[in-house]
Amino acid sequence: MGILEVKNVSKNFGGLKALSDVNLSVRENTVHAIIGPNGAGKSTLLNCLVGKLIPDTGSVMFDGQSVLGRHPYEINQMGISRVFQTPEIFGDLTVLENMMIPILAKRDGTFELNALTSIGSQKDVIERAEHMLEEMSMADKRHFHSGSLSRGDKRRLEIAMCLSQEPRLLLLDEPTAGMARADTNNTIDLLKQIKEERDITIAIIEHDMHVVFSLAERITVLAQGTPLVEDTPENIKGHPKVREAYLGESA
Amino acid sequence: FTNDPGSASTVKFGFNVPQTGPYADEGMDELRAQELAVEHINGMGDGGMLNTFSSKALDGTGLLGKKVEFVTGDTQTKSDAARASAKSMIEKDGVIMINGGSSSGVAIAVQGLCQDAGIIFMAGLTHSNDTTGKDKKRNGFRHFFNAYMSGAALAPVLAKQYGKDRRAYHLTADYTWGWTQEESIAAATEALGWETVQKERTPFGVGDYSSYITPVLNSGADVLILNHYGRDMINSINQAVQFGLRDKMVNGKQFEIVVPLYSELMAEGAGEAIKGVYGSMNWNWQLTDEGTKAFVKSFGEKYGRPPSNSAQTCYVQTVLYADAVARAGSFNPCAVVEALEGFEFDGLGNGPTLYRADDHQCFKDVLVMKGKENPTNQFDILEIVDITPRAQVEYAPDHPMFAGGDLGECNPGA
Amino acid sequence: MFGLDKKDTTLLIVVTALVVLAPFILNPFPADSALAQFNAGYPDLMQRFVIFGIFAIGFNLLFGLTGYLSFGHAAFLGVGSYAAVWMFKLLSYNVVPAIVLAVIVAGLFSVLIGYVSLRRSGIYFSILTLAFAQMSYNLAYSVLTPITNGETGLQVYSNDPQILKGDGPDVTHLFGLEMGSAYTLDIGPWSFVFSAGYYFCAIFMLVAFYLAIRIFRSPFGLMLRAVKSNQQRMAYTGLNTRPYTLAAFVISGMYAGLAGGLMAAMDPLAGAERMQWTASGEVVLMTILGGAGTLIGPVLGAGFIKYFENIFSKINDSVLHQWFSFMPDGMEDFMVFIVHPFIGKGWHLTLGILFMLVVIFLPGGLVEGGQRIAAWLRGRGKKPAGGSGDPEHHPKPAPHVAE
Amino acid sequence: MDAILLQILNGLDKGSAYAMIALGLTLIFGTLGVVNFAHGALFMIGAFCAVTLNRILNLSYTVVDETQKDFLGNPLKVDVPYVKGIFGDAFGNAIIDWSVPLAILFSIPIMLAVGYAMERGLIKHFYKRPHADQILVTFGLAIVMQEIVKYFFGANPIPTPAPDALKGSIDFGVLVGLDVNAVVYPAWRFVYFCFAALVIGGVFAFLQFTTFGMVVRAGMADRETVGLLGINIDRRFTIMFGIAAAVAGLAGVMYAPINSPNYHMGMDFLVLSFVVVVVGGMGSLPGAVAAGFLLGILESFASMNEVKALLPGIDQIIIYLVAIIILLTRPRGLMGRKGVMED
Amino acid sequence: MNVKPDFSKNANMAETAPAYLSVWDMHAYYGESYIVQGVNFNVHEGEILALLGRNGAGKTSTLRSIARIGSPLVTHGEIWLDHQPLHRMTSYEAAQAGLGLVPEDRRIIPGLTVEENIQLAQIAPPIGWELDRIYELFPRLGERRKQEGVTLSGGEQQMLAIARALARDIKVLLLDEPYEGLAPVIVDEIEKTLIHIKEQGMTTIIVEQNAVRALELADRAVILDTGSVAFDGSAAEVLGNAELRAEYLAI
Ligand SMILES: Nc1ncnc2c1ncn2[C@@H]1O[C@H](COP(=O)(O)OP(=O)(O)OP(=O)(O)O)[C@@H](O)[C@H]1O
Ligand SMILES: Nc1ncnc2c1ncn2[C@@H]1O[C@H](COP(=O)(O)OP(=O)(O)OP(=O)(O)O)[C@@H](O)[C@H]1O
Ligand SMILES: CC(C)C[C@H](N)C(=O)O
Ligand SMILES: [Mg+2]
Ligand SMILES: [Mg+2]
Repeated sequence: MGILEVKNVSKNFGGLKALSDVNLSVRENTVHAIIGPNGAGKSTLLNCLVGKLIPDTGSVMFDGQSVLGRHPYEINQMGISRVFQTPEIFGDLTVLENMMIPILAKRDGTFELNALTSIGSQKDVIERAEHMLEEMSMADKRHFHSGSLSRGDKRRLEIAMCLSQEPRLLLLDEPTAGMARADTNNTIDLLKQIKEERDITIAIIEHDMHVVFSLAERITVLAQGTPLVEDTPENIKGHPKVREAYLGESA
Repeated sequence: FTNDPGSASTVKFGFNVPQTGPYADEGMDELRAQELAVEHINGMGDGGMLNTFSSKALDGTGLLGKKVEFVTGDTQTKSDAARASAKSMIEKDGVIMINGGSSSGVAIAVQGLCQDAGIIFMAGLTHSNDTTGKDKKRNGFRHFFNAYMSGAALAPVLAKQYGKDRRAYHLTADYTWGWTQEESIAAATEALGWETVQKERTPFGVGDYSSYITPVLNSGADVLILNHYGRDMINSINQAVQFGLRDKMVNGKQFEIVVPLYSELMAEGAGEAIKGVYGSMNWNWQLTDEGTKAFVKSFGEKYGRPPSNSAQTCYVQTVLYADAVARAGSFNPCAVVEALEGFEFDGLGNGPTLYRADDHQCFKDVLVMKGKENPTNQFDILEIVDITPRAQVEYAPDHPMFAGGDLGECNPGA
Repeated sequence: MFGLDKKDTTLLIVVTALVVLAPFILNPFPADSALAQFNAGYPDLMQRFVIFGIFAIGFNLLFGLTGYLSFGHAAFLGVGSYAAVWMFKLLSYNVVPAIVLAVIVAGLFSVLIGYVSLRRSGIYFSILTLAFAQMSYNLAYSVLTPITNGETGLQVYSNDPQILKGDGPDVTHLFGLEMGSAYTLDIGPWSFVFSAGYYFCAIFMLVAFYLAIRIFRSPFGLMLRAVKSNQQRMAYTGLNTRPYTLAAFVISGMYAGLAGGLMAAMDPLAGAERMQWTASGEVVLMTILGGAGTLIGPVLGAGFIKYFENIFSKINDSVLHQWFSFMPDGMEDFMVFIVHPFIGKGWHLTLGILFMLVVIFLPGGLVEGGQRIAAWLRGRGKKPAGGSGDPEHHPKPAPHVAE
Repeated sequence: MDAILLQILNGLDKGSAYAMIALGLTLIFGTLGVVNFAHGALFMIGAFCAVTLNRILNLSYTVVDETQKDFLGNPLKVDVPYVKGIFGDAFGNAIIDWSVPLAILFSIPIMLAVGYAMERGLIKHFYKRPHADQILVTFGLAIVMQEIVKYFFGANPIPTPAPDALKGSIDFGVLVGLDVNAVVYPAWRFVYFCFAALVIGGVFAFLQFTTFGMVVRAGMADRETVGLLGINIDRRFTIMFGIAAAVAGLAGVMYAPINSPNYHMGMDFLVLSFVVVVVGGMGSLPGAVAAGFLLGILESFASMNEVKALLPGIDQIIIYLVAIIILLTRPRGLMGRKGVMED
Repeated sequence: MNVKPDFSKNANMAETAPAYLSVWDMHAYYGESYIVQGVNFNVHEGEILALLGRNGAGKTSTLRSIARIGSPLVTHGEIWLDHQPLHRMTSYEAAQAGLGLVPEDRRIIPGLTVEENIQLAQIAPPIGWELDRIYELFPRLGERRKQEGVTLSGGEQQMLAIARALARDIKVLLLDEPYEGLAPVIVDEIEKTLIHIKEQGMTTIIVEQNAVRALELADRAVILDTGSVAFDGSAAEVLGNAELRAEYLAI
């Protein structure tokens, strides 16, 4: 039994079958990559996991509990965090404030009316936020207005925000897209480190094969809304169908 | 007492009128008249109605040796704003009296305030029975006539013109003035044999009355009574005419429209729609008594137009207040109240007039007016049909339409 | 101090000083000078300043922090006023129960409206709140007349029960301290009025302001700003935005209710027009004019608008003639003619023009004006420090050369 | 039956006014994304175009008539309009009589100019500013426009009659076989409805059958990218604004005989037109028009005595009640576009 | 390098390879932040230039400055495209003068269908490829032509953004991270397309994090570091210079 069990999930948009009968099982404490051509339905699948979309059929179980029909915030509180394909951060707030919000959410839950304590007094939260920024080597930008970060930085911030929640399942939708090579490598290292240190499962969508093959322990290839194969990285690399439909000659 | 001018060389009046909002034009005319009155009290200009006024206590040297000054404020035709403006006049400018207030809601609100603050309130354009009925106050006085008087004056003329067998439909502005006017007119006409088919309330300032007018068409009524004023009345009568009401024959009779409370400015705004429509007024510049002539001349020369009945009311109230102070020899509100209560006078355009002590309501003749069929100029829009003698519009102080209130004690304030 | 950092403490102290000394500050001109017209230090207007200040501070807690623009906030103020006047009618003229009930009723009413309206965002939310408030207004004006006394406004009549009145005063009071009582201090030609009612309201205003600072600086405040910034991210971070927005809405509704209750406590009459959209619009304008999302801005905006409404509307031609009387006659008339359209009945025109000037030249509202003046003053004292952040990549801009 | 027919007719003309005002507003608000509190003022200015033309046509020279006296007893001065002098009595009178329809032509250039000046001079700088700033500046502008009109025309409504030929009423009852006089409807209101249909149709044709509408919508969603595609979006925004101002103005011109224009009439319509636009759905022209007619007709029905007897006070709140119901059942109003003014 | 080039026609005639697009001493600000700090480079007609650098180096800002977007605000410098002074133009004028920018976050217009997004590019002159030709290159877009552009998958959106540029008859194509989020096969496709349009004489500037890929494609490379040019030379030179790569590109 995996920590995440997706069974027979289908999703249509009008006449378009974005997902049809997807089955996926992610084992606890592994890095599971989902790859596939553009428009294969990878992001759609992720959307079904976090409550952004409700699948037409099928079931999604996380740690033995169904996530379907729950609000996104409930799903997050169950321990699933997600990094989006285009960065979703609090653009009006500073980098440090961005960092504090997930930490507060983790500490206080979905709602807490702590209107009369001062943020400055939340030493533990600030410390932790600063620590995360260090780890992402963004500490020097902590007082920047996050909306004016370059895109690579926004993405790193978002990853840091998700990691700070110590989720049990981390969903990454192209986390290193647009990131400089050096930072991509740092991110790979960070993810590896986190996976080792903590009890965390990662599902990652990536088109950058360097990232995929450095991290993934299992890979699912999705094409036209259905899983084509699921296997180890080595086997996927050599899979002719995958090469043809997705990787091309250059990989 | 509040705002005692003491040994100061001047004394301040407060003129609180609508300078913005639907009655702004009336407010402007009131201001003009009040300014004129102050001028006359201070001995400038031609003296206007001071020359014809039966009391000669005012001699054109100001008031008790003090020069009269005034401040103005904007009521915005809202109770809250009017009270704010009045309060600032009292607290900041130190006025000894407040004159003005169009719309009965505002007048009642400000009257209550003046009572509490301990100054005199001379209510301006307020026609609701409540102002000197259930909301009357010892410190407040009203020179203007009221809804009951309109009914009493109008009904006989209507009966004469339109017969005793009529079915009336009321459209009524949904506030104190509308309610009391509806009640008064309905009672007066029913007493003469008319039947009231329906009474409909319309919100203040709706603009488009068509949806209230269409039901009239098939209601079997043959008279429409518009208990509206100002902009509302202009809109409702125009729309009633557009819907062909005045060309209609119902129950074998010509359909008619009545506007119980008229004003010149309103008539000007309504244009052709008011031709031949009956209504009542407190005063009109076409009267021929000496007071009126003096006032029209004085006002007309200064402002290039005849005064409206709003102007006359506010002028007269300013003069009456000043006269009462002069006669009492004191600015103390209680002395003024005493001087005004039961005061009888003449020469201010309305003929012999009584300030009744029981409710502070003035009693005088009431005019019944009709929209002129063939106006010759811009100001010649209404004609006087009947001057209803005072006796006919009088009522007992405890008349049920005025019951429930209590003048209370006079309050001189701190 | 009080759990505030240094900057906020300074702000609070400055505001407190201003509020306490308002009778002096607002009456800078000798009582009989020509400029006495511009004095605003009389009880009614001072009370309005602080009461509308409370209203605007509360509104800003919702709008400034969450970005939800309510166009129906006056409804809560109106409901608060009605509740307070009913307390006067039923119990006594003591203001305490009136104000307590005003806040509670406004709070409950805002739970109701907020719960429904917050199901939508953006302009749809604004129109929902507008619709609720207009409904309340129209009903208060018509079918609810038995409760509201319609257009005349709800008043206390001498035959009302007032079961706790005993032989207490016939005016609003705080355990015997009459709200209308005032002490006048004459110093030479100056005259300063200290009104019990004003200081009563001022205390509430300071508390309201202090609480607003605390909320702004709290984790809750941070969450509200996050709501404004990105609701999607919030939800995927495990936060339920709805209770946050609802809490902000209700707190801000209670502020409005408090303002309404205080209004009734100062002047025991509640008119329906307090709930009309124009009244809701006014608080929106106050907040934006002062600077939405800033702490002190709403208060400044409220003061600005109320000052114009109450001071400019009272300047008439005879006052103008007085001012310009030193000039030769022709000149005097000319000046009066020029200024005439902007004062008295033209005060709206002046206000309209000022609205436009402020938004055009001070995008951050009056607060930005203040900041610019402060920066200018400081700039004259010492040279500005280098730009913020990393000096390598963000040095001060070079003077514009081309274009 | 006849009562219902009458209310439908009645709702149609009210709906026409709402729809036309909302149409103009939705071009500025739903399409350009500017919360334009001055839109009511544009409507008002349109109405005053009619008043002004009427006044111009009535410009007169004075003849002293010794046989009559004025109110101060001096000989009466009688005004004779120049147009009568120039064109002779009959034709001159006809011109004056038809001043409102003539004002349509008069108002179009004026409204376009007002719209142009407003957009270039002010609104242009506010596209990127927060809605709150837009509210403040347009509200300020609205007040200024109102006060200027009030300064010149006074606060009281100014009667501006329809041409005599269109003043009467039409008996629709007879047309559908009901009794004479059962369903009488003012001719001018019917003209107004037809005129509205024409204007609405024209605007639709322009925006639907050309790419103009699409470009403006795109520019509204993302000016920067549209600029990168070589499109001068500013110019199109200006044109759009001009059209919106003209539509509002035309709605006002023709409304003048229905309700005598006064300086405040725009504010009276303002809130309602925002409600109509939002109920119709942000960014949707058909939505705004449909909501305009829907609310107009419902309002008309709600004020029937039978309905009021059942639900007292319903006539006062029907519009807001319906707005709430619609907005709660349909997240973006009747036909709103996603993402327009939702945050 | 800091000598102002002479743009008069005669002078160009004298040179062997006249600069087609020339950026001279360009400075630009986001508000107070000084971001583009004196950038100089030339691109010759028909050439592909790779513009490289780390996250936040100012690549995007440079492209936006050239495209005259207004943010960042160019305060100094000259930009010439084929003898036209771009620095005196607004963004739409620059676009009409032949500049085409594919922005980094794709900027698909919400509310418009795929086809409308392309049509939008064909309103102002000069008009380029026809719809059919575009759909031939990107059949995926043809299939989705009636779908709202923003609901496309990330990769599909990238295709649409490039399609929009091709729909205009441009002289210089500025590509900001065109490969981001694309499946390897599609990257191959697009690369082929770029080569194809280069063969037809298109001049291109490409910003790309996948530096190696970009360098293999490009003729020349410019490396930016904190807002100014750190290297300007041939692409091969960068590929061959390990030190350079390590310092500025971390590869
Ligand atoms: N809201 C929507 N409405 C209609 N179609 C949609 C919607 N969302 C996604 N699609 C379509 O569903 C398909 C799958 O999209 P999805 O975003 O899941 O792809 P993906 O695998 O993440 O691709 P990429 O790698 O390019 O991001 C695409 O063809 C897309 O156009
Ligand atoms: N709107 C903005 N306001 C203020 N600063 C900005 C803004 N946009 C970008 N910056 C800053 O400008 C610098 C350069 O950003 P730019 O986007 O040009 O970098 P880039 O080289 O394209 O990086 P990336 O590879 O991450 O896309 C960064 O430090 C960034 O924080
Ligand atoms: C202005 C007044 C004469 C009439 C007004 N409607 C009132 O309330 O009394
Ligand atoms: Mg995707
Ligand atoms: Mg970039």
